[in-house]
Amino acid sequence: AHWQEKRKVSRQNRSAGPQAYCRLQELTVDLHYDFIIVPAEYIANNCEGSCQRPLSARIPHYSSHTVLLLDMQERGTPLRRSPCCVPVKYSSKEIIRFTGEGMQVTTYPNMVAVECGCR
Amino acid sequence: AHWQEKRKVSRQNRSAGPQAYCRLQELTVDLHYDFIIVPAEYIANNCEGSCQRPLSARIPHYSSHTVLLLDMQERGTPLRRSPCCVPVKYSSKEIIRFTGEGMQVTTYPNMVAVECGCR
Amino acid sequence: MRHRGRLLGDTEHSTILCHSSHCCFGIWNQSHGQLQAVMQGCWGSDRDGCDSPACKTSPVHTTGAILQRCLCRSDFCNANVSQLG
Amino acid sequence: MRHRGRLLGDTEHSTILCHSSHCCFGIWNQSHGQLQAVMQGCWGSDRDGCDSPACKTSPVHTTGAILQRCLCRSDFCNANVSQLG
Repeated sequence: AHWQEKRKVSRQNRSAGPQAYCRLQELTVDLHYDFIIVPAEYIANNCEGSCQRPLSARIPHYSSHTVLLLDMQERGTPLRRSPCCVPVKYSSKEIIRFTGEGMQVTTYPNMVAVECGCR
Repeated sequence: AHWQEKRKVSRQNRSAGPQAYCRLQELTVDLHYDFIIVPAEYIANNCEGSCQRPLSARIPHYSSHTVLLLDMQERGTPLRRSPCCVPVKYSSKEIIRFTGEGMQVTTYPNMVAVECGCR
Repeated sequence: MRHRGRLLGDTEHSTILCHSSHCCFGIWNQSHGQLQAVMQGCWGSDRDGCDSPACKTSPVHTTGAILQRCLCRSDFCNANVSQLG
Repeated sequence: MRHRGRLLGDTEHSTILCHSSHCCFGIWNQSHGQLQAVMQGCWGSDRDGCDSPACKTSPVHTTGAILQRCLCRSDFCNANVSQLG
């Protein structure tokens, strides 16, 4: 969060009331793969919600790049890809998986979303 | 890219022909802020395109989390937030900015998107 | 309160106190109507669908074998399958 | 071919050879119809809108001052403003 940003909330946003802003939401994912023995499901989470200015007042994880994209949109320049609420930090998960040699405990990285940001 | 992924392309995708997949695109951004003196514009780039399976064949930057989300969608479970093509690596940019004490060269981090991924 | 789990090693049956969670797991090989325990122990997380006090299994069809697995949260709940999935 | 830039220091005018790019920059303070050079030198990147061989400025309205700035790519192009924005 390095970019100077004016904390201006447009009239439209104010009158629309509080919007669901980019945040971490609980999401359980089935692991119905024939090589995964345990667990059958786990909480993977997801990042959900809108990305709008001002970012600084709402979310700790944003980049100057994102602020500049949002500014472009606000000035009326359409973007082919609008800023999006995505995981910016993951944690790993232990899995017991089936291999040719039997069962094996493996730690898979980037399995659980733990922090969200606008990118 | 740690998750085992079947390289299956659905019939729908094949018949639709090659789709614009998540990739870095050149985008010039105006820096019309009253505190920025030089440059007046710069190439910030943006990440654009769709995020669909198989990720591994198309893009180096994806997480197990993203593969599992795409699998959920493919099995018919709707997601409140679909995987999105976003910058996963940024570079910085030098800016001459106007401060109360005069002009100052400042390096702003996260100004240019340099690599994209599906998250 | 931590739960004790049935532990299956290579040579002997023993028990283990689950320190990092309240969750036990069990994996069985199912063949010819028989279940043979393959792995039993403590699972590291309470949040991976470990809500039932009893071992209600669900099947996994791996290459050449049907496995039954459960997570459960009561003392020695992973010693025996209480409900086959 | 690298371009030489007009360099403005605190006490004297001098020149500099741009090593990391082909781009010069210039910043002028505009007041009462007069332009006074504030900063001149090499810009680190060729890709920040540094396409013109001549210094065509655009204005910035900062607090209490109007500045004119340009990026340009030819020898000493930043010595003088060739077109005021």
